Amino acid sequence: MTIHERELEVIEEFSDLDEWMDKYNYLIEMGRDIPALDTTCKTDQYLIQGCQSRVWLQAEFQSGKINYSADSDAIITKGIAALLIRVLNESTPDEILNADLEFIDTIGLKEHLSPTRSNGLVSMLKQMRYYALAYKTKSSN
Amino acid sequence: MTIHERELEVIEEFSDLDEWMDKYNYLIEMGRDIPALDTTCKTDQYLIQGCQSRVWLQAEFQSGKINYSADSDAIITKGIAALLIRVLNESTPDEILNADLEFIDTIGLKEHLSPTRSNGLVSMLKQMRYYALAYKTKSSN
Amino acid sequence: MNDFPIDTIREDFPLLKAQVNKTRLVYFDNAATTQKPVQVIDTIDNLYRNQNSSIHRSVNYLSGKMTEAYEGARETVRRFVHANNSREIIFTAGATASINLVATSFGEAFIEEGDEVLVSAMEHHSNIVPWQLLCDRKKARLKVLPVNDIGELQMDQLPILLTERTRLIAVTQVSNAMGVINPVNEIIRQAHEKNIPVLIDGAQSIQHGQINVQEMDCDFYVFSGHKVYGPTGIGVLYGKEKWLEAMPPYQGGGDMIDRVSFSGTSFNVLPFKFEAGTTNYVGAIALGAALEYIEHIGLDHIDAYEIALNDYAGNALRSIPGIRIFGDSKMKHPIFSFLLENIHPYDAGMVLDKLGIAIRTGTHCAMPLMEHFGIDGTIRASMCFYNTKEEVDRFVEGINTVQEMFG
Amino acid sequence: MNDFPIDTIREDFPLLKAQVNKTRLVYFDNAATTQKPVQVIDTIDNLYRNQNSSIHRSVNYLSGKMTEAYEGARETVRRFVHANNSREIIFTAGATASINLVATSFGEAFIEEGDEVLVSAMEHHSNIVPWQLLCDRKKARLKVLPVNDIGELQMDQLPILLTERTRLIAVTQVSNAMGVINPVNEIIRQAHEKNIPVLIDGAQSIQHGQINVQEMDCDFYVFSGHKVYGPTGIGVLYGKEKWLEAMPPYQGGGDMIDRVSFSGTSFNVLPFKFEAGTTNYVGAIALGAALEYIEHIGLDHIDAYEIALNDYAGNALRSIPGIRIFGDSKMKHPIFSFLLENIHPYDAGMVLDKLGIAIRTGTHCAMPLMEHFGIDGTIRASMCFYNTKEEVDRFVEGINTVQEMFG
Ligand SMILES: Cc1ncc(COP(=O)(O)O)c(C=O)c1O
Ligand SMILES: Cc1ncc(COP(=O)(O)O)c(C=O)c1O
Repeated sequence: MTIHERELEVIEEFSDLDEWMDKYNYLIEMGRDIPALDTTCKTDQYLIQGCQSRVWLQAEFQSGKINYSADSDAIITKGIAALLIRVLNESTPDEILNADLEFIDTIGLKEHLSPTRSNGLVSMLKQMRYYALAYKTKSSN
Repeated sequence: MTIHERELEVIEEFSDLDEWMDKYNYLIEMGRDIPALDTTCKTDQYLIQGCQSRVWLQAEFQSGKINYSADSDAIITKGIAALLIRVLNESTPDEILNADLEFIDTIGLKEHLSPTRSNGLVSMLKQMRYYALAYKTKSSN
Repeated sequence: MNDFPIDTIREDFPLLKAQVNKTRLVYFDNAATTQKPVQVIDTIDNLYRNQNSSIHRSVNYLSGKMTEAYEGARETVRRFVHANNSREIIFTAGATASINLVATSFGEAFIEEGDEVLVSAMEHHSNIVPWQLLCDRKKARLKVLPVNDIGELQMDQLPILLTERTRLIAVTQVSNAMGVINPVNEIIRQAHEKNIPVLIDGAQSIQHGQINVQEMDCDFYVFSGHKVYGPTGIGVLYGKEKWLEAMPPYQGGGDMIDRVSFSGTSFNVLPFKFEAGTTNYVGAIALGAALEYIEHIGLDHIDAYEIALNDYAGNALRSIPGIRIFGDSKMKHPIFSFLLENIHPYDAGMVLDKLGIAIRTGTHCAMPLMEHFGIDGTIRASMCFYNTKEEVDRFVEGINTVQEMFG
Repeated sequence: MNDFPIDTIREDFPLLKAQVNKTRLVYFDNAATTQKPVQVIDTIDNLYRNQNSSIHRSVNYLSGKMTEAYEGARETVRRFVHANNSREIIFTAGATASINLVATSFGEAFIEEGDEVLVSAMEHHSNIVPWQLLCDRKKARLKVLPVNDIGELQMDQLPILLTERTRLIAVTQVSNAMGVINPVNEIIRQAHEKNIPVLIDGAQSIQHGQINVQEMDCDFYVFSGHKVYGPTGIGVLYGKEKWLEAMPPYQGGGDMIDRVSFSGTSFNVLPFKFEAGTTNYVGAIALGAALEYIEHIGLDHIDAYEIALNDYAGNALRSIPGIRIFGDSKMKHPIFSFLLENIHPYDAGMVLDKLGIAIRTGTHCAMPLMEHFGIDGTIRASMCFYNTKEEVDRFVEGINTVQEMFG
């Protein structure tokens, strides 16, 4: 599946969730489902600035593809991270850098995470793109 | 004439002046009528703080009575000083300290000199009372 | 609690009718900022529509009116805090600006290398960082009065911490993070025995009852307008005249001078010496209107109502399973900081927000206090006299929902 | 001048309809403070009624909205002054506060004993006294660029005054006392050749046309909200990022920190590093509304209209017998400072006030400039784009009356 196809999948799943409560519950489940980061990885090096809860994000590069893993002490934040990871994982740096990620607007994630909070979302995305850029530069050297 | 009688006189004179223009012209004339202070007296010692134009005030004490003289570089201010002098001159310190000077409100002097300006009026009066107090203390020693 | 005209009062605050996420807002973030009664909002509106003119220096009619209103507001503040005279009332941009003024100006005059400034462990960052910056500049030492397990000052440590090098104590009257009320009278008494002046951070006490700076005998008292139902951008520094006279000016500019020339400048008298530039005169007058508004309701009534609300909310919260309340002291205002077992405050805050309940999560600008408790932050609900038992009930229900969602 | 929709514009400013002493007010004190359009007044009203909540730190919906609006206002300011990025835009309490921030913080980092700061002889006290206080603290020297007979800077003196000890030039773009426009581009060019940064006091330029800090290449630019049709208690400091990064924090408090602990505190990134405590967020958003309002009218239109008004008023005034105009330069905005032969400005001001004409008399916070001209003060009439030729006519009539009364 491409990033775009996974986006469509997420949009599809969210379309059934009318109430904010359902959306939150969905995020909570997503957050519970992804594996916790090893405590040794929860270091300042992986900490993302600009979130109201602590978020750690890691990325691995194998066979030309990136795999992210993330954790947060707040479960909704972790759910958001999980969602981003689900859409972006197993992609090449270029695919990640070129993705427009319209699903974020479509499913109303930003709107449901009021501005100060969506900063966290924005910071996570930014960090994910940084990783992609770093690996792209690295692999083209 | 007592202070009170002179107040009534001033009130009487003002009662003919309906327009602010007439009142101002009256003050301008009063200002022109009193003798200018000698330049040697226009020193910081006699300068009154808190007026928007410079006002110098002097007082002499003779035979138990106070005589003020004043000058200002603004003619309306000088007129106000002249009015106060006219009412208060030739009085004992006690008479001055006990005067309630209702004429100021009655003729609408304060109202016609908006608040920042009436500060000048207030400062002049304060300084006149200071003199009276000083001479009273002196003469009772 | 029953004779308090709460319905009429709530009518005065337009924002209390706001809808968030299709439900009526419950505004429990009053320690951050308070809502404004129409009396304040209309004052601002009216000033800009009918009276706006720069104060103090103009000859014109409007300017005179505005000056009168501004100086009238100063007198209102003086009366409200019971200062001796209005020269002791300085308008600033807020509590933070007031504290910085004292830290810089008092610091300049009275703090030397090796001297000590004492703050408490529960201070707001605004009552810590200015002193840290001062101590850095002057090579002075910042000392800390610790708090105990329930968030009260460890008063037995005070006599030990007051040394002959202590030059100032800066302490809050009420903790913004927990609502705990400090025994400031006792602190001031002990300090004055050793001739040490005391600055009281009144940012969280001004809105909850009578303030009498003369009885308290504090040397400085600061607060923000926006936390006492007034506008943003305005605050107050009360200082005893003897200190303010002895302190050098803080900021330079228009209005704070007597004469300016390149060969030397002399400064204006109090309070103007500390009010450089065009002041926030509209803000000051609107703050005056806010204080008059709560005087009109009655400070004693407000206090009584808030005590009842504090008891009610405290009991309700304490009965929630898995809750841990910080600063559960007997002496407090209705500000509650707590954690729910296994639930991150941020998760709780997001859900409560969706339920229309505005609270705050995080460190509440009191990181050292959080460090003391060994935590990252709390959920804080802060109430005032326009809040109701019904709102507390909705809040408790909200917490139940949170617990169900994350349980 | 004729296609400018002056009638519609005047409708936007409620105060222009005020009556003073039973006549329609002529407001010619715009250099002191400007009037506010309903767009600004309503913004404030709406924020307090429907949206008020503390910014940046809360999780709740209103707070998020308010934060967005506040940061949106910062972006509006950035666009308006054409700054490179919004980290370079700091909200302060006003121009005076902005200058004091730079004097203290830049001064702390970059001014040492024996260094020099250059200001001009026509500066407002707010752009003199902070530098005097700094120079006193640091044993540095304040040098003065003189003005000529018609109130223009003596630019030929500039190269002589710029020495290797000059660390900063602080100069106004437009004289508040005379309206004279200074050749700031040329000053900045010469300064930068010698690597000297320049602070531009924009308190009197921001309201009169396009400002482009990048083209101008100034290092700092300051202004006040209340002089550009915005509210009191808010101002702006623009600073090049490289300077702001290198400068230590000014005031300490909430929001300007990253982490606070008693063992050491780290500071927040720009612009927050310089915004301690709860900012005047309502003021900032209303300032944004003011800037949007004049953008909407069109800065070029405003400029063209004001040039025409300046010409009209200049001609009318120059034809008055016995008038002496100070700063009668060709490069100026419609601010007029003058004296009438044998008439004290204060007397003139009092009579003009009674005629419903609000002007200012005195030194206009520019005593050194008055000293230069050897006078005590002037009568100042300062106009802006909502003033009209008819008002100028009434003003000239008023001066005739004054001359008759005191002639
Ligand atoms: C040129 C100039 N600089 C600085 C200021 C100070 O502005 P504010 O008083 O709003 O801080 C003014 C206004 O009074 C001014 O005209
Ligand atoms: C106890 C305390 N002190 C100081 C402050 C700072 O007030 P402001 O941010 O209004 O300057 C606050 C509010 O945030 C506070 O709660």
